[in-house]
Amino acid sequence: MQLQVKKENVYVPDLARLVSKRKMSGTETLFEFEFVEDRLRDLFDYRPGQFVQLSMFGIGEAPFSISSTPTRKGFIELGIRRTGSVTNAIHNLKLGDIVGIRGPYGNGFPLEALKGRNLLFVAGGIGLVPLRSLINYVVDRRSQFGDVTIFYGTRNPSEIIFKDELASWDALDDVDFLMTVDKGDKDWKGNVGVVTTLFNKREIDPNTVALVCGPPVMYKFVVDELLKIGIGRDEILVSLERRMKCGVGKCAHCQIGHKLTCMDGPVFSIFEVEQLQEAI
Amino acid sequence: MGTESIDIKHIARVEGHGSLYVTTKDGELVDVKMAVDEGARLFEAFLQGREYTEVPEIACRICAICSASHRVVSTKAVEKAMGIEVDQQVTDLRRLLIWGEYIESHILHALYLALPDYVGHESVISAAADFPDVVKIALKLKKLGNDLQILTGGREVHQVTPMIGGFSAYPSHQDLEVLRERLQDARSDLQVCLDVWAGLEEPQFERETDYFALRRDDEYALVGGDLASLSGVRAPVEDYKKYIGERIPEYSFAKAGIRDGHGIFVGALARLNINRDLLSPFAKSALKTLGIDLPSYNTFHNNAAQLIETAQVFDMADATISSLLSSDLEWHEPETTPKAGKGTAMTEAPRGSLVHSYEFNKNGLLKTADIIAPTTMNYTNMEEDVRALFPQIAGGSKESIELMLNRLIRAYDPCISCSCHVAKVR
Amino acid sequence: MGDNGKPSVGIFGLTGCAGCQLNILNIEDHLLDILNLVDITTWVMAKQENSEGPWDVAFVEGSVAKKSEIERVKKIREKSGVLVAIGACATHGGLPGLRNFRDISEMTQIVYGENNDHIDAIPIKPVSAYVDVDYELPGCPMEKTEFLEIVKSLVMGKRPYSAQYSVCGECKALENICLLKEGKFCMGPVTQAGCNALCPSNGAVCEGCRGPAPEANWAAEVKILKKIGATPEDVRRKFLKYCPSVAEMPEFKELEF
Amino acid sequence: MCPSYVMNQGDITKLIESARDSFDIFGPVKKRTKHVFDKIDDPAQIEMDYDSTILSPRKFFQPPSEVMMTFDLEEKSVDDTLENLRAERPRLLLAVHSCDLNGILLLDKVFGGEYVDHYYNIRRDKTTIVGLNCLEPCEYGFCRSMNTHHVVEGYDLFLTPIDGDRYFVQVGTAKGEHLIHMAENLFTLAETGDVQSFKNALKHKQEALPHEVDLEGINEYLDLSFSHPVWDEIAEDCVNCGACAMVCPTCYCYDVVDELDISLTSADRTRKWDACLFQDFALVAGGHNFRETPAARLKYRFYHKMRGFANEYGIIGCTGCGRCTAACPSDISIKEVLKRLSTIWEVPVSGVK
Ligand SMILES: Cc1cc2nc3c(=O)[nH]c(=O)nc-3n(C[C@H](O)[C@H](O)[C@H](O)COP(=O)(O)OP(=O)(O)OC[C@H]3O[C@@H](n4cnc5c(N)ncnc54)[C@H](O)[C@@H]3O)c2cc1C
Ligand code: SF4
Ligand code: SF4
Ligand code: SF4
Repeated sequence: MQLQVKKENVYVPDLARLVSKRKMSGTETLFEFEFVEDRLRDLFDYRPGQFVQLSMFGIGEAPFSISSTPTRKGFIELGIRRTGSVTNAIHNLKLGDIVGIRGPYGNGFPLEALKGRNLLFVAGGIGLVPLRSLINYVVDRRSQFGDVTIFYGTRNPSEIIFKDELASWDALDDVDFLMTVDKGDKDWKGNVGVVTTLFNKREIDPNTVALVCGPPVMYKFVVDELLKIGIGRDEILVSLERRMKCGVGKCAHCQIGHKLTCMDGPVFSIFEVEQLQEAI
Repeated sequence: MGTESIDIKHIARVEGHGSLYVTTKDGELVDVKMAVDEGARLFEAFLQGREYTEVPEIACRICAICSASHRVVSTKAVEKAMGIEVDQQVTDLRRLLIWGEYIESHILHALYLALPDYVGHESVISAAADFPDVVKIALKLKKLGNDLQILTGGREVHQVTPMIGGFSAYPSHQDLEVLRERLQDARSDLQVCLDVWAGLEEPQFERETDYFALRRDDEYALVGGDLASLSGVRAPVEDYKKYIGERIPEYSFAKAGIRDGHGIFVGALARLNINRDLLSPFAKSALKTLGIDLPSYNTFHNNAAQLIETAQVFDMADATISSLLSSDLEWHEPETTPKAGKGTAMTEAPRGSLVHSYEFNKNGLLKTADIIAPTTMNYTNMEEDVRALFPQIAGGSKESIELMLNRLIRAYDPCISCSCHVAKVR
Repeated sequence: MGDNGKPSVGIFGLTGCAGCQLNILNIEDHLLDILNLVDITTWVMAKQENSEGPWDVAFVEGSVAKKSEIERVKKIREKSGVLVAIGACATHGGLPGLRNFRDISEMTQIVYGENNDHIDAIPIKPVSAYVDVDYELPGCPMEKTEFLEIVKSLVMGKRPYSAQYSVCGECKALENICLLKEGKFCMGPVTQAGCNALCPSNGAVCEGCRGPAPEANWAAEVKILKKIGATPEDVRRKFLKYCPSVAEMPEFKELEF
Repeated sequence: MCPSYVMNQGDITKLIESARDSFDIFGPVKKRTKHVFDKIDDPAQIEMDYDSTILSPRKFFQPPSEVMMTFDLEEKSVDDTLENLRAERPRLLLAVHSCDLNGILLLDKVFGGEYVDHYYNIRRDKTTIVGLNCLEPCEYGFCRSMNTHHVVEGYDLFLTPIDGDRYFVQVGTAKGEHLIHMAENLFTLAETGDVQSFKNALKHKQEALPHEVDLEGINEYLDLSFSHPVWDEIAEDCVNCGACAMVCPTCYCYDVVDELDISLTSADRTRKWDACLFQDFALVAGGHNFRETPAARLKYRFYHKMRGFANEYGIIGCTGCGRCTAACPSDISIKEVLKRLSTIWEVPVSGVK
């Protein structure tokens, strides 16, 4: 499937405009962009799990997972954490400001293979950003999938993002949503404990595809739980993060062993990840 | 009235940190102290024990403004100590490096640091708004000087290519041609600067003193030659100590040059006075443009002298490039072996005479170093000039006195970072 | 901010040769552009009227070589938003730091004779030994390009680019013949890149003026130098020539020569 | 099939003269004690009999630093530099050895594929390559071990020295044929005797080039020695300087930086050679470094060359040109490392993690 909007120079970004900005936490904001060219708004199609390269002209370019779902067209949402030059500049954008976007890149989640399957989402912290795309996709096309369970954990209540949306997922009858924080505060009434503690609260069918995204430290523990349940290594999917300069398999920064995160990933099965020494 | 002091802490628009303390009583001058506030770096001491090959590299860090002069004169002193000869190509390249330094340094000093005073600005930065054209020309000329230094020395400050016995890399014929053309083109730019300067009014202040510079019979001496004075001294540079003494003012980190109890003057004006019969065509015409009669005893003429010398150097650079273009410029590795010995070399840095004198042991390790920089030599003379000028300006406001004193010191193009590691007291 | 909304800048010299300040003046092509971006309110070397601060950005040249400079650099730090140390003296102590390895009073005597009580010389240290430094532009002198990069970046709120590797990386990209392979004692392998391998490109060995590269493998460099004939003393001198501060680093103390 | 030709070795300078109006010409020239590929202004500069060059021909297709596009920060517009590249004069690259031709073929794969890199490909298309067969081994190379002493494509013309004074000229592409037409009088059709001489030359080559490393089982022994202490041992000598990556014909990774113009109204997006040996190569925001130790990075370079390429493109990513060995300040030799790894069979290996 060739989703890339065809153009001659793959490195040249298309212009996009910031249309809304929603602060999600102290360091994370959800940005909504639309392409300046009408044509692109319709043409730009993507798969959950893919990412774009966003240019802040004169500052730099960085990869971000698309957080919106292709089932809702016309705009792209990116949830971005303020960490360095590019992300700082993005946070300083005003509505209407112009950025560059190219993509989408990467394999994304294997939608065909997921159809009809039970899905377990496990998100840690900002890892929810890329998973949200697939979650909303599934919510919008709920009938195409089996059981849907979502585990979400953050370090503390102040780091919870997409609060409204979490509530809306929670409200759905056909989605089982659970969340936890490592450490609560005085107002926190929900679960306390790392995200793996949620596994004690639900019986997960071994015939499930698990979709995991979170900080590097989280993977190992979550994967152990999933393996215990009996989910196959090839049915545990993670999204990896690497330094990336081109997004299209040339600059070699995201190479892990013999795979390129940008081309062969960022979504990999745990089987592949374990084959790739030094992957996580 | 009563005792009053005029303290010019941090003399501005000079290189390095210097202060001037003037004490007056009832409008009369009582005391003048120029202090160098620069941290003592002790070059002559830590040079001891270093290898001869790295001595020039270390010694040129004494001062960035004259790094090329330090580098070349230090190299020559080492070569003299070890009896190392170099070929014409190497000599020419060194000369060209120095010419680059002259253009850069003289333009910097005359047009960036001194000129603002003449046009009522506090700096070239503020002057740039009112005189954008002159400032742009000055930038262009300065860059030309720097590019000459880069071409021959690898970098405009603290060159990297000069080595004992030669260079680690040579420029190409093509690069030299390009620079020669740029030098040609820049003549008109320099003429603009000369014309601008001719329209300025220099303060009238005359005080005859002992002018010292190099002198050679075949050319306007900037490198090579004997030590000479306007009063008729002529001696081999090895005898420098006979003529240039030093004292250590207890209020300063720097030593001060002295001869028979009074100051000496080195620098562009001294050179011009001493070598006035050897001016090149462009320098002669520059002299005419500026309308200065030589010898001149007006310290403020030192800046004009710098511009005249820039014209001189334009002609000399042209000749040196011709000489280089007629050689093969085939690079060869300079190979030298250390030897015990003593070597003294003297050159004219843009701001005045500069001496490096070394002694090495048989392994080529430095035993002793004696380095006298121009600002050191001028030090006593500056204080004497302040005394002499004071009565002339005493009637003015404190601000105007301060400004004039600043201008006087600046006229010397002092390099205060240079002066703080001067020779041994004898 | 300065009066005109531009960031205010102070340029200061401690003990040094003024080469880094001169190198700012040497940016002839862009000097006027720099003045468009920032407001230089203090610069004794180039201006008669100098403000007492505060400054958005302070550039400090030179090492701390006498007692009074400790106070001075602290004052500058207090009054500055961002402090940038420029040049080897400010970042690593610089070449005059060679004196740290000898007896100061003996050296003072050598230079100034008996009459030297007023000479206030302390062991030379980089600016960071006394105050927090936000950015360092190493090199003897600092690179003009790096100065421009930091000015632009600070005005734009961007992290200035700095190469995280050694001079060899640049040297090889420039297709130079490796001087170590010619038996010359080059410090390129362990020296912070950013000078565009200036010295090796000019046929001269890297003297290490930009200080250690990130994670520099010193032990390997020692081995290389000794293999081509350097004595332990040669190696020690090479390592410390421009960077006396290196002597204080634990990795250096553990190094076998 | 296009016929083969012969030409006099001395006529290479005439070929340069004839091609001059149509091309910018590059070839091996002397740089102090070594050779480099450089622009040939005077035909006499070319040195056909060279050992190897410091940098590989990669520099012609992916220069050490290049502006990819320029942003106008006020207008918010983007202008790429492909047009400028297209407008450049065609290039003629002379005397490229077999190992390097194989290197170029590998780069072709990297910069082609699903997303075509036009910067590389425009340059590549505009370059005519005249290959040169090596009949004698070079100082550091081990092409025969890597099977890169042969080329079947990648050249436009390919010269093999025969009979001491002539070249046997194979034509690889129509571009090569054009070049022949451009200097027709220098080439004559190869005759039976010439073909025999050509065969003799190849036979001589077979005998002269040593086969030093056994690649049999390389994938397995690399997989099995991933956690072997040998890597830490080699890393002790490695200064992580990246010289090996800079000179390598098949290293291609790059960094991208935006460089602001001093007026802050426009910026260039520039890419420059990077190296996986550098500390921040795999560093991401927040300070996590996926290859934190120098040893991990050194090892990665080997694995990417040997294993990564093989998986992705079906061939090993090392051409055995020996440049990395020539460039390494610590004299780390890739050939020796490979030899060493191949003997690790004999000592206990640690399994895949
Ligand atoms: C496939 C993918 C998806 C991502 N999705 C998101 C997301 O949805 N939200 C989010 O906040 N962040 C995401 N990241 C991380 C994000 O790219 C980095 O936070 C960002 O590059 C930091 O850039 P900076 O200039 O602000 O930081 P700096 O530290 O100043 O980075 C400088 C340069 O380093 C590189 N770099 C640094 N960190 C990373 C990194 N983690 N990954 C890749 N390159 C890096 C970039 O090329 C960047 O230009 C994703 C990364 C990848 C690879
Ligand atoms: S010459 Fe020096 S800097 Fe250049 S590659 Fe060799 S060791 Fe490195
Ligand atoms: S090559 Fe070395 S000595 Fe020369 S400027 Fe660079 S870091 Fe300094
Ligand atoms: S790894 Fe070394 S031998 Fe192999 S192609 Fe690269 S430079 Fe040549």
